[in-house]
Amino acid sequence: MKKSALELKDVTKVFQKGRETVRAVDTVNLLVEEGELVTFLGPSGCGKTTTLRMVAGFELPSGGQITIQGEDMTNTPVNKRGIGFVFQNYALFPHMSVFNNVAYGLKSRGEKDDAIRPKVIKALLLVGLQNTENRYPSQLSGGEQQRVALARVIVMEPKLLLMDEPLSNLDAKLRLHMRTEIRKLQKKLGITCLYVTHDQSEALTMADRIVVMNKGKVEQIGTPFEIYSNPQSLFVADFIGQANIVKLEVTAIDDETLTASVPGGKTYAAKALKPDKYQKTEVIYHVGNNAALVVRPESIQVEQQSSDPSSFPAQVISSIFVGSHIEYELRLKNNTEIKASVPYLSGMKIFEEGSEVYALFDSSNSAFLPA
Amino acid sequence: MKKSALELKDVTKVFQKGRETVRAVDTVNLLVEEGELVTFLGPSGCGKTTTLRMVAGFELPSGGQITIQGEDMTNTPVNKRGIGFVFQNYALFPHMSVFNNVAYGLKSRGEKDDAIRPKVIKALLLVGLQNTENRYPSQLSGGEQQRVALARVIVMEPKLLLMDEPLSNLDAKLRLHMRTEIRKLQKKLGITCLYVTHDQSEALTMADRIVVMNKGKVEQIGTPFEIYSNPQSLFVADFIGQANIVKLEVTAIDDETLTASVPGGKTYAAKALKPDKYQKTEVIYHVGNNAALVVRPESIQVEQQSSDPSSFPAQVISSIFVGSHIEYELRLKNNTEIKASVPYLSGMKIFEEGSEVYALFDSSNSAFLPA
Amino acid sequence: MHGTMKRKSLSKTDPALFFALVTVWLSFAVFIFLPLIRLLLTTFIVDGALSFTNMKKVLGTGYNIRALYGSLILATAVSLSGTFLGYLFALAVTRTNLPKILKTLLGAVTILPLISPPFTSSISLTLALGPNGMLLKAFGIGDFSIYGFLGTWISETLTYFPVAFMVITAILNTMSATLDDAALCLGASRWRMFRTITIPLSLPGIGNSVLLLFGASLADFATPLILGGHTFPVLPTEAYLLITGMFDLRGGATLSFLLLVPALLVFFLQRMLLGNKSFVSVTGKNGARTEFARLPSALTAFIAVICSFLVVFILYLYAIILWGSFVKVWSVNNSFTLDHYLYVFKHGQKAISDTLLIAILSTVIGSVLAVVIGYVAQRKQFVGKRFFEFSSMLNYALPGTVVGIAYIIAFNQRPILLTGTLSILVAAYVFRYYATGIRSVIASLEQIDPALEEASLSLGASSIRTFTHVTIPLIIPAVLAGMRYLFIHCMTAISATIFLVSVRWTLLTTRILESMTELQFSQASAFSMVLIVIVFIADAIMLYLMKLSTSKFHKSQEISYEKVGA
Amino acid sequence: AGVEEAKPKVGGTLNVYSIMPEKYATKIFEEFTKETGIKVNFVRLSSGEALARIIAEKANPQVDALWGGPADTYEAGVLEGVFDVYVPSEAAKVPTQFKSAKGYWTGIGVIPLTFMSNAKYLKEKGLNPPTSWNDLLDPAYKNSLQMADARTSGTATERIYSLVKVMGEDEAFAYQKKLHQNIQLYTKGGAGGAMPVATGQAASGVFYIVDALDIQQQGYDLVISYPKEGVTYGVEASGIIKGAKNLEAAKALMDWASTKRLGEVMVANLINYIPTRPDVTVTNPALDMSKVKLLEAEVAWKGENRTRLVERWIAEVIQQ
Ligand SMILES: Nc1ncnc2c1ncn2[C@@H]1O[C@H](COP(=O)(O)OP(=O)(O)OP(=O)(O)O)[C@@H](O)[C@H]1O
Ligand SMILES: Nc1ncnc2c1ncn2[C@@H]1O[C@H](COP(=O)(O)OP(=O)(O)OP(=O)(O)O)[C@@H](O)[C@H]1O
Ligand SMILES: [Mg+2]
Ligand SMILES: [Mg+2]
Repeated sequence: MKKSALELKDVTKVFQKGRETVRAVDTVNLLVEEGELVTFLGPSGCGKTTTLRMVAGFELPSGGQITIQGEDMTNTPVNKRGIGFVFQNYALFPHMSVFNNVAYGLKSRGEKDDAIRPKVIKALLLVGLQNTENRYPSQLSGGEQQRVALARVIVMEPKLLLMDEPLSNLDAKLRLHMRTEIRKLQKKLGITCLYVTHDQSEALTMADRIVVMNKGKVEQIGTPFEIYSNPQSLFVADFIGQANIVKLEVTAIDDETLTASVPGGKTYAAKALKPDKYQKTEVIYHVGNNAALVVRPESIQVEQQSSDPSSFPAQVISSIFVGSHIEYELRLKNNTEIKASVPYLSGMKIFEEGSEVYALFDSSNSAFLPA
Repeated sequence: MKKSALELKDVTKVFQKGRETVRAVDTVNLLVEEGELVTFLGPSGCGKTTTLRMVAGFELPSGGQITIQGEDMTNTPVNKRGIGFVFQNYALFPHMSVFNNVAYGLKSRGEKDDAIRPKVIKALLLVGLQNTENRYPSQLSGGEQQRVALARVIVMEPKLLLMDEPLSNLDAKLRLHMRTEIRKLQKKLGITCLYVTHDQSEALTMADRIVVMNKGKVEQIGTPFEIYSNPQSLFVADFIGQANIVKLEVTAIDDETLTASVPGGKTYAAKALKPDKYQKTEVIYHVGNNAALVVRPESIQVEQQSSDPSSFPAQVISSIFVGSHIEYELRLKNNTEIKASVPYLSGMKIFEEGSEVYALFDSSNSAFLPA
Repeated sequence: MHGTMKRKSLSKTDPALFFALVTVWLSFAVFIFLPLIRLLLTTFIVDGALSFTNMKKVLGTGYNIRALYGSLILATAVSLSGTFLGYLFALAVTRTNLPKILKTLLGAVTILPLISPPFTSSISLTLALGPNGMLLKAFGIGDFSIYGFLGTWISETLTYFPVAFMVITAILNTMSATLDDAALCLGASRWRMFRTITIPLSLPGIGNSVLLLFGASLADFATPLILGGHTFPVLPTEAYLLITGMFDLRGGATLSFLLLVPALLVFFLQRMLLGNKSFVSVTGKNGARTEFARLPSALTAFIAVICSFLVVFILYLYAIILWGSFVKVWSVNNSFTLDHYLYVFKHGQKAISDTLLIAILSTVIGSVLAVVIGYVAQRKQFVGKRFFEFSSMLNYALPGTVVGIAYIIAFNQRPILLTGTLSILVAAYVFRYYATGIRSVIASLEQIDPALEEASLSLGASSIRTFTHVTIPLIIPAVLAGMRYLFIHCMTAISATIFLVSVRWTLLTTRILESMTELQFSQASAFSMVLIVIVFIADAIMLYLMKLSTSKFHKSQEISYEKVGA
Repeated sequence: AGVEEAKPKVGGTLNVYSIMPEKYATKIFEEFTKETGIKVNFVRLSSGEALARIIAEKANPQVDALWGGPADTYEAGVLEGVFDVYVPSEAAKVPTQFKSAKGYWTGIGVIPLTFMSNAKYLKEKGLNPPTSWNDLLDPAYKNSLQMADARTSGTATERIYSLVKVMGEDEAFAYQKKLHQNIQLYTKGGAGGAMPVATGQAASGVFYIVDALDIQQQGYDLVISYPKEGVTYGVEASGIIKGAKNLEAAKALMDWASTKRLGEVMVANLINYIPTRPDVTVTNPALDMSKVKLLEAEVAWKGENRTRLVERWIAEVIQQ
């Protein structure tokens, strides 16, 4: 069995400012295994950075306990924790050249100059910053600075690596490249990693597990697949991959499947999810009440005519062509607006604003959640 | 005819630092019409920020000329140019509360307190930051700070708005929301807008035109559609939407179509592009030489068997399931690695590592460029 | 259309800068160059012809060469030791978790030596450490001579380390704490963090403090005069002696001009070492608000020991003065009396009110000038910038006596007839002691990201508004440090003003000097105590006003969402 | 009383640099104002500073008269052309050695040099108060004499004049070189060493009688003694600045200063100068010069030799 590298128990952080109180992090529980990469996803201001800062020891939790490698860390100084931290605002040393910024940690560790140079150069190469080692941070572009911040930490090969949006200022190509490089390195060295990102595809592709936070609380923890296909709350469903949420009246309940009436159509059946937070015995769906149907834009087909009884008649509000796809905004008969993302195949018909169409939901990729 | 809001003529910026010279911006030419939104795309460090800074007047060009609203701007002080600038690193005033940060410009303009208050609140609401007016920047999360920076400029309703990655630290949902809000506002007020982003979908959806930069030079200027479907260089093709580039030997040249031999297959024909930089009469393709076939991952189908003579036999290197799609890495017979992104339909077969497959390129979505 | 190329003129692109430059250059011309040139002419024009015989004469004597070396050694030693002590005190105040009240006390004790005119502290220093000194007796130390290099060095260090303290405190306060976090997180020990982050980032403060102390020590003639003895000559003292003792103004001026060489050297050395590095740690992209990391415990202990020792020593010296001001006859008749204070209030009233008026005027004018000059020199690009910066320091680096005489020569004739007026005193103070303000403003600005000012400009704020609403609030600690220093110096300085006080305007320090000359140690002590009290009150008021103005700036805005219909 | 009748009140104001300590000058000018109605504004400066200022202000004099200070300062000023000739009404009654031959300045007081020692110090070391210049060479005084610096202080130059008069110039410098071994500090002002001697930091020093008496009268345990070989004395002078803006008032001051009245005021206020008018009765026995060997040193001689002697002192004594 793998050792637990990090454990958060009821960790809470309250900021006090005059009369105002901000509950930035609220009873967060998390267990990270050694070598695992856990990404934090959540809206801006939901407490991701604060959580990371507490793990690093920059911030003292207002409550709860943080255990690293089985040890209570409360008394361990920051510099003895063997942690790497990529700051959201970089925190590069302005008075040091790029080289010295990256070499800083190695020097602190007492490594020899001979040993340091190749490591630094390698790290800079990894982030695509050859030939800048003599520049100062103020002479770098935003993305270059961010890469130096990354290189500075990567070169240390820390046991526990905390990264706060480390790739946010990089272009898509470079970001993709860095993603794989980070992942490779992390796997090779068995680094445990907490990774904050706003890029969902980054979270989904890189993570062993994803923590979805909202307003200081953890909404769901799970593998990318679980999170994506089995959201435990409407928030997660909505936040991750932009699901459409359609409230429908329940007409029948059957073991794991739920049937609801389609406005302007017949009925629609899909599996009914039961989030962990509900008791096993609790009844959460009721015939005659609403349930929320969650369906991803990619799981919707848009057709001119449809004989499928469970298809949703709709009107096109807008259609945008984005290269590989057509993004539709549709209005269902019950006035719910939904989005559909249809892969564009050449010669395909693009429906115009105002057209009356049918939306076909892929029932194997849609599910009900309590409304 | 619309008035030109901004014109860059041979604008160049050279940074000198000791012996080192950095050509950050190299003879850039650009004409922006009033009310147009132009996005800048390009790899990290390609000169986007520097270009914007020169337009704003923070930096003096080493060469060339910048004209705003038909006037040479050299003699106009920054504060008289009526521009708004969203800084890549926010540049919030650390000693002022959020409210005062946002109110700053209005106050400078001499507006009355009564008039300022509702405007500020409206702007904060727009960026989703109600109830933070009394906080200081250091008490905000990264994304919150970025939104303050945005609100601070939006509230001014400037004639020319320069935004340097204004949404980079926001979550996908909020970013989408902000995109539309910015676009709405910009259209409503007829604001001319230069917009730097690393998010290609942002660039493609928001922009009237896109400027693709590389190493200080402009690679291509065009509408999103032009840029995406008609890249003028391999760099653009590769950079935008991640095209696959396959070098093939030309077997026949015909007016606008080019035929090349497929390794392990037969031949493949697609239209041959002629970038603007070449003279009309110049011959750029030669039978027997290589040409570069550009094809987007979404325009590739992966099949177990194919009778299509122009299909490319390949081997699967990796396959990743990313929710709505399957991302394949394939190796062609000539060892070129390509990526294919296949929409996932439920029940679809996912090929495993090592499988021998056929890649079908959509010929209407692929084209040749000079190698 | 004109065929000529459009030339951008500063008056158009940046009218505020243009105006500021013109004003400042004009003031330099009148209050720095004019007196200096007049003095140069007096010195080197003999009978209408250029002559360097003076130069040859004063440089011909080995004693003056020794004095040059003495000056250099002393200035170097004082600038290093003073900066070192100032740094330790600044660390104590900004990086330790001492109770706030203790920090305030520390700050107050620290400015004591600055407040008293050099001779009072020198006297109590000799009473303590001089021949048969009380402290020496108490510790049974016999053969120790305070006269010479050692005494001068100790006394000047004591007098000037508060300057270092003020400049460096301002820097340490504005530094970004996230960088501490980053360093620790990269595995640096607290020592290493201190060595590689804290110290280098405070280099602008250290550099400017060294520059200031070097200049101050270079120009100080009073301390060596009392404590230097004949074994340790220094240039300003020799110059003073030449002028006032040998009535040789030319010789004295020549010696003083010699002082400009090392001053210039240090100025450019400092520029060279700090010039092209970036120390920007205050940016518009804020890390989380975080505390500065603690210092290594050994260092904290060291700081505690040194600071307590110094504080006790300073308090002891001033206790002597305090005691002296309350006894009938010092060490003869030690009965308590208020006579000396009565005397001070009876005969010193005019001096007190004159001094206060002059100090307040000078502080206001000087601070404004210092901030403008510091800002322009650090932030703006224009032709002759280095020369501009150095010019502003000229009066500071020259011995006060020389400046005083130059002022008399320059301003005793039409068209600028100022001798005997308030203005000449104010001008002398302003252009001499605003240097601290300039240097600490420059040091502070080096930490602040220019993007903040760009942001303000791009939001339509004029460069003046940017200056007052963004720049000033960000560098307020530095401005405050400069103001306090200026005020204190206006209250206490003597060297230049000895030539500028007139029958109409008299100063507290000249009264103290007079009491000393009249062998009225107790009266001098009483005057000194009154001076100290006044400075403390003024200092408190200044701090309070500053808090008031910044808190008004920071006043939170109450907002009702309902009203806007949100 | 006859004086007052002879000189009617003039009125107006007078601006003065005073080298005489402020506490003395205040009292004297108060009396002067009372008798003449002329208001006196003054600043006290050391002799060197005063002269430097007067020279620097030559083009536009800020004061009308210089008050007090050694006569050789005046002689130096005469060379710079900053003084005006004025022979006060009763100048004839002032002995010639106490006034400028050409009328640039008039003496207002005489002050001989004296030794002043700390009584406690002498007792601890078992020493007698010095009564000869050579007594000061005693190694018992090693590093414990404070004396004025010749470059700034009239007291110090006076000391050199005395020594030259006593033993001849070369001998005098040989003596001073030896004396230098015992010197703890050369002070800037003539009285600079008085306080250290009074508080026991230093053992002894050479001072003008006026300073010695002043500190002794404060109650310090000090012994004043004279060398048997003799001492010279300084003449405190007064003079009018060339270009004085209140010439009449300045003349009135000079006139008043040459009368007996000034001497009486000084005696009455314990201002320890020996008045230049021989007809003033001195009450303080310490100012009774009958047992002291006073050596004559003409002011003109002093003026001519001052710079040379000081430079020699710097070269041979200080820099040895
Ligand atoms: N002051 C400077 N001195 C030297 N080089 C500089 C300076 N400022 C920027 N550069 C260089 O100029 C180039 C362009 O920088 P710029 O900031 O414009 O890039 P960018 O396109 O905004 O990149 P990013 O997307 O990473 O923000 C970079 O290579 C950068 O290193
Ligand atoms: N010092 C502070 N005082 C008061 N509130 C604070 C402070 N620091 C952070 N906050 C608040 O705590 C909440 C969480 O902040 P945090 O920085 O952890 O967010 P985040 O998830 O990292 O957001 P982002 O994605 O925007 O960076 C935010 O609402 C923020 O405003
Ligand atoms: Mg964050
Ligand atoms: Mg940039």
